[in-house]
Amino acid sequence: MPAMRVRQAIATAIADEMRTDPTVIVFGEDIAAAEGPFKTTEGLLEEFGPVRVRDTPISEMAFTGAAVGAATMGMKPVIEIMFIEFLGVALDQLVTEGAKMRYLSNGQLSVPMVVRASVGGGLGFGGQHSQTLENWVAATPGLKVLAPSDAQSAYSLLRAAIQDPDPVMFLESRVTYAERGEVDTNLKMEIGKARVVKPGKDLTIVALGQMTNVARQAAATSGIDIEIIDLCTIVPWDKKTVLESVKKTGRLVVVEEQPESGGWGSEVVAAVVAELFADLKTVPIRITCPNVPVPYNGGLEARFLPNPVEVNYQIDQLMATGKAPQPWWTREGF
Amino acid sequence: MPAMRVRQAIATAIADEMRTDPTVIVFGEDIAAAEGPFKTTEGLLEEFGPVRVRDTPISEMAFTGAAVGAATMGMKPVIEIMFIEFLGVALDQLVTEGAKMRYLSNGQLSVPMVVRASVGGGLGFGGQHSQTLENWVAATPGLKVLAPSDAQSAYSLLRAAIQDPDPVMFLESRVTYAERGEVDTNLKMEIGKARVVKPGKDLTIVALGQMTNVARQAAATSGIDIEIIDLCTIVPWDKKTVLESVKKTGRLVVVEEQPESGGWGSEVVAAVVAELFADLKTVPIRITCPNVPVPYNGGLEARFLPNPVEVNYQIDQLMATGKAPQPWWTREGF
Amino acid sequence: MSKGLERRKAILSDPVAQFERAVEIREFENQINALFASGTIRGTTHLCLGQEALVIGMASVLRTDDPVSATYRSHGIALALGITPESAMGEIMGKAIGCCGGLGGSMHLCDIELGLLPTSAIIGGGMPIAAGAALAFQIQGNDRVAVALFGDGATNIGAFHETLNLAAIWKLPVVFICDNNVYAEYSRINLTTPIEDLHIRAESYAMPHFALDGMDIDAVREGVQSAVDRARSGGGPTLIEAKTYRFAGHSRADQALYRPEGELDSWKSRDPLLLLEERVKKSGKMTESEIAEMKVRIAKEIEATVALCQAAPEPTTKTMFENIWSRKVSQ
Amino acid sequence: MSKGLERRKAILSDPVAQFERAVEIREFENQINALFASGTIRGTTHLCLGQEALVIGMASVLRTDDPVSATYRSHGIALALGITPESAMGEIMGKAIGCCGGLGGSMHLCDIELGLLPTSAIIGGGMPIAAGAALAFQIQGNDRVAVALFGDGATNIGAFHETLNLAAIWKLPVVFICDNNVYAEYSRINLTTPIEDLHIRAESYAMPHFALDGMDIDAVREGVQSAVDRARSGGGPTLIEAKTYRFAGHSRADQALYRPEGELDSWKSRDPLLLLEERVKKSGKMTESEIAEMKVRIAKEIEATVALCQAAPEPTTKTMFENIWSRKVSQ
Ligand SMILES: Cc1ncc(C[n+]2csc(CCOP(=O)(O)OP(=O)(O)O)c2C)c(N)n1
Ligand SMILES: Cc1ncc(C[n+]2csc(CCOP(=O)(O)OP(=O)(O)O)c2C)c(N)n1
Ligand SMILES: [Mg+2]
Ligand SMILES: [Mg+2]
Repeated sequence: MPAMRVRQAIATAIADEMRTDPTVIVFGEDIAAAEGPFKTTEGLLEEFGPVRVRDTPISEMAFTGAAVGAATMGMKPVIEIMFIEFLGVALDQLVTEGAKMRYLSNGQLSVPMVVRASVGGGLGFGGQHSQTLENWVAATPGLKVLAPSDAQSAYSLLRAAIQDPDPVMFLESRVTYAERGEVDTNLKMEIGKARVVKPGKDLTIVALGQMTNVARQAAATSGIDIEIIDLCTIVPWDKKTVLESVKKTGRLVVVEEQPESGGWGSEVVAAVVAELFADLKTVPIRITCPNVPVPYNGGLEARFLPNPVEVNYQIDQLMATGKAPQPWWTREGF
Repeated sequence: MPAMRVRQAIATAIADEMRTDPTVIVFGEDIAAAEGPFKTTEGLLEEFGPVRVRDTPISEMAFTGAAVGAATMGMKPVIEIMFIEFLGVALDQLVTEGAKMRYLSNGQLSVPMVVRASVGGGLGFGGQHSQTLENWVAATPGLKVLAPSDAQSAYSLLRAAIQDPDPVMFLESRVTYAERGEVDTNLKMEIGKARVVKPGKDLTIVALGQMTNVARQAAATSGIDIEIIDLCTIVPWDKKTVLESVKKTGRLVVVEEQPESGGWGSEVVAAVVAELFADLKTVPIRITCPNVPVPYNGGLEARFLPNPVEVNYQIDQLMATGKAPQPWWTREGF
Repeated sequence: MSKGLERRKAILSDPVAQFERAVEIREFENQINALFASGTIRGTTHLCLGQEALVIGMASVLRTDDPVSATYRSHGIALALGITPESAMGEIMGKAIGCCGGLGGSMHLCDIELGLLPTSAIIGGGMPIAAGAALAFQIQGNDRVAVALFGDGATNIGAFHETLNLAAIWKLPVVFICDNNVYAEYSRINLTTPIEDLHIRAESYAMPHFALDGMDIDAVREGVQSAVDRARSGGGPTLIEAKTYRFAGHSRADQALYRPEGELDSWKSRDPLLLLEERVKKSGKMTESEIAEMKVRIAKEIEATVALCQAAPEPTTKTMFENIWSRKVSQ
Repeated sequence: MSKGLERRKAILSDPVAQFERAVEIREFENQINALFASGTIRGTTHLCLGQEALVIGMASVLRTDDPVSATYRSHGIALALGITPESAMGEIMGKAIGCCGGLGGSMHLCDIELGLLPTSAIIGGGMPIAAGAALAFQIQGNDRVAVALFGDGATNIGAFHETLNLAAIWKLPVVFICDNNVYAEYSRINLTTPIEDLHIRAESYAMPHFALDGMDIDAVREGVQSAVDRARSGGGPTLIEAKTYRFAGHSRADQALYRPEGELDSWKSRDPLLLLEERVKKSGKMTESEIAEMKVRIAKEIEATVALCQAAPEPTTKTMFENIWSRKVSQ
């Protein structure tokens, strides 16, 4: 099994799909000749040529909509929104047009397209280039939302996304692009299925994207036997796997790279509570970012993001007191 | 106390603020001469003239951003996004620029502006004109999100929103525009404070917008003594009032006009569980719309929306079994 | 051949059929107007009265595999492309026989066999989609052409600008048709943009452009044909501005009291129905009495359509859970 | 008077001070480049090398109460407007002394006293905001003018189109300055739009427009002054296209290998620093040796700024919870 960086796993997944399926096309800003600012489309122009691999003008609305249109006419566009924030100028085409097109055509049309976007903090890109913003695309029936956490899931989920007959939003943790991991190119991952990345019996952590690594690091030094679920798909998320795990462990901790307000983890908590109210040994909790924009300063950005130390603190407190601990910013009086 | 329609309460609130504060200006599509498609700006052009009350081109991005810019230079713009869906072409200016401007100016600038938008289903406007979409603006530190449910709250909250020194998103349930209610123009309502619109001791319903009415109707025919909290502010929501109520009743039901996936109510459930895990008598549940676009057909749209019959069914089941009932679409096998 | 395809074929070159279709659209819209006014239909509606020549002219020079993205002002273009009155009216009434199964409504008509993409209720929403369809054809190497039909007001929204630039730099086989009916909702175009001839905006993208008389079907056919020919032969996109006029208000509730005096009358003197009628009369293809009979026949047909649609069944609850995704994913 | 205001005043009419400021910007950017290259500063950065004449020329004809909305390519415009090197570099290093308290970073500089609105990292993001500022001035009835500075690539985004139309129809006192530095990231402008002279896009809004030589400070001053005068006197907006060139890569990592051979050299022969130096020499205001001394002095000052900023304290954790809202709301 080759080890590759996440960014290479992404480029490889696209290339493998392009080789198998001539309808797959790729476009976005500076993704062709320049191979993307994060090199996630390396080699594609060279192998597949300028008809299938195209640079666009800075026109997210137009090219996201162009993907919708091309998808209805038999192509499978894989487009890149360089930073998820740029979807703020193009949301309409993905959410109000693309995702509803099957419904509003009474099933006459499918819209097989993938919108890739880099997300997340940790690299010092500041308040307008560091968010995850899953909330923008949540509550969009018709749209699937995926988030890989390592090279293997980037590869396998992206192939699944491209093969999917419907629009998929694919959120890539920018911090992970440079991380290496082994990739089995024959391993299939299914949309809507979470991965248990570490088994454990005392407590379940649900995470995704770069928070999966944070959870791993926390678990590695924890005294508790933690099971980690990498959610992989945010919509529709894998209730079954999560419920089975929490049924076993009796404890749930969600680790989210989102402000406390508006984060996806609330839904996991609410659904788990609805099903397993009587089985829970301790109160399910969320570990999130505070309700502030992402700060630029390195030290502050590191504090802003959930990290292994805080995760372990929260878990230890939870185990010790049985109560939901305060987040660090409340403890410290901010 | 005069009785007025919600749409009149809105126009009156704006007019009252314009009279007191010469920096308040109003713009949007067809809101001046035509007084808005829902007549929510009736009389404003006549009284305040075309400098302060303006029609815009169909350019939501430009005029939302113009509100941000004018707000930084001493004005208080109140703008209208006719249907919340149109924010999909302008989200950037509200969420990525306006809401972060105070932070990214290190406190040198404030952005006192109000973005009004009509929301919700029930009038047969179809899949692209019937959603509530609070999720688009959730997870936006710096932005307050309000949702009145009747004439009084429309009036008082809108005045509070206009007086607020920061950007406020103001979500108006379209269905309520024509509803009448008494309005005490001296009654102040505070941003971030919920209203207990009906006291009760056995179960707490948290709702907002037109769902507050649904909750009232349900409570009126229920055998259970229900307390209804009209949340009024979605961000930052009034945890204190909700917790006090649930502490008393021991039971929480959230009624949301949102798809199950991505709705704001999960956060209320998660937060209540975190604080009151030990005090809950039954599992907290959510009553939502199914994960489908809003259907046009009148019968289907009525089923799509949470309604008093379903609310009472869910509550009765909850009381009888102590378990979270299935939503109707699961019960009926869809 | 389906009924829709037959209907489409009928108007390709026959002036009588074109006139008939215009009468049908007029009658259809008047009935819809009455049904909304009486509260029989809920929601909102946007009529195409006065713009029949444009939609029929367009439809008569397009192939059925040339997809059209249009707007909430959808009835006229749908009927022109061949959708049957039952299919359109059924949809507007929210019935299962409607082209969108009753889930879409007046603003969301669709018939892929006839080239009608789901109409969008978002201003500018359909434009990038047409460009994307054209991109598909370019890559597939076929000679299909995509068309975007949108209003004058839509030329002020960002999607217009971005799409024209994208189509121009990629030389996409797409035709942009701006239906300049003078008003966007209750605003006359001069109140929202300082230029009069909207088609000159194509200069910003080095794109060919021209205006045409949208009341005159022959002008429409000639103009659209030339742009379609250019697109089909690899010459790239064109922006066409069709000068038309909206005879009715913007939507259901609108009385259009904001019009300058005389404006409506002056445009009505060039009512496309009058011009189409003259055209068939002049060419000797129909006599006065044939015309009168035809009008009565069509009025009856549309009345029958109303009855048929009113009696038609509502969609089942199940349908609202279909067509979210192509395959059901357990949630 | 604050240091920033003094610095601003200095460049208003004095060619020596203008030249000095250009040298300062050049030196500043080179140091920043080195600090990023060595990993001393994290995140990303966008340098203004080669575009000094444009930003200084602009700043020298604006009033401090004329707000400017600019982009992530922010250092040059910030220094030109008068921000001190410590304030800008401190911010870029994320230090508490930075103009945004270390919370913004290289892409988010701001100093309201000097008229610098928070720079936006979203393409086109600052344009509607400038129009809105101008709207405020129009309503307030004062004679302030707002300015939007943006790149060539930004002329392809929807916000550009919508904002120019809105400014035109409302006749807002705003000046749009497109810094056409030939590239948007790694794409030469001809690859993303079919026109060469971007300023002609103003025709779509009946807005006055022209191009100017952005390497020549006098051309910049004259052009911007004329547009500002028009705006200040109620004549409405103008679109200016300044022809410049980006001497460095797009951002930190970019080696700019995509440039056609000779292009950089040919533009460098008109390096604004050379032109500014010639200007002061020709006018007899500075001798060769004075110039050499000045360069050494500024280099030392910027070195000292680096040291000062490196030694400066980090922001406290508390600061990241301030300035979310004007008043704290309990959550
Ligand atoms: C993005 C967006 N903004 C606003 C609206 C509300 N709206 C519906 S129709 C309309 C007027 C459109 O005018 P025009 O483009 O001229 O088309 P016409 O209705 O005349 O056919 C407006 C503003 C919308 N549907 N979408
Ligand atoms: C909406 C949006 N899309 C894409 C980007 C990524 N991006 C940052 S700079 C840039 C190029 C901008 O080029 P130009 O406008 O010419 O300005 P320059 O960098 O040359 O000053 C792009 C595409 C962005 N910041 N915002
Ligand atoms: Mg119009
Ligand atoms: Mg550039």
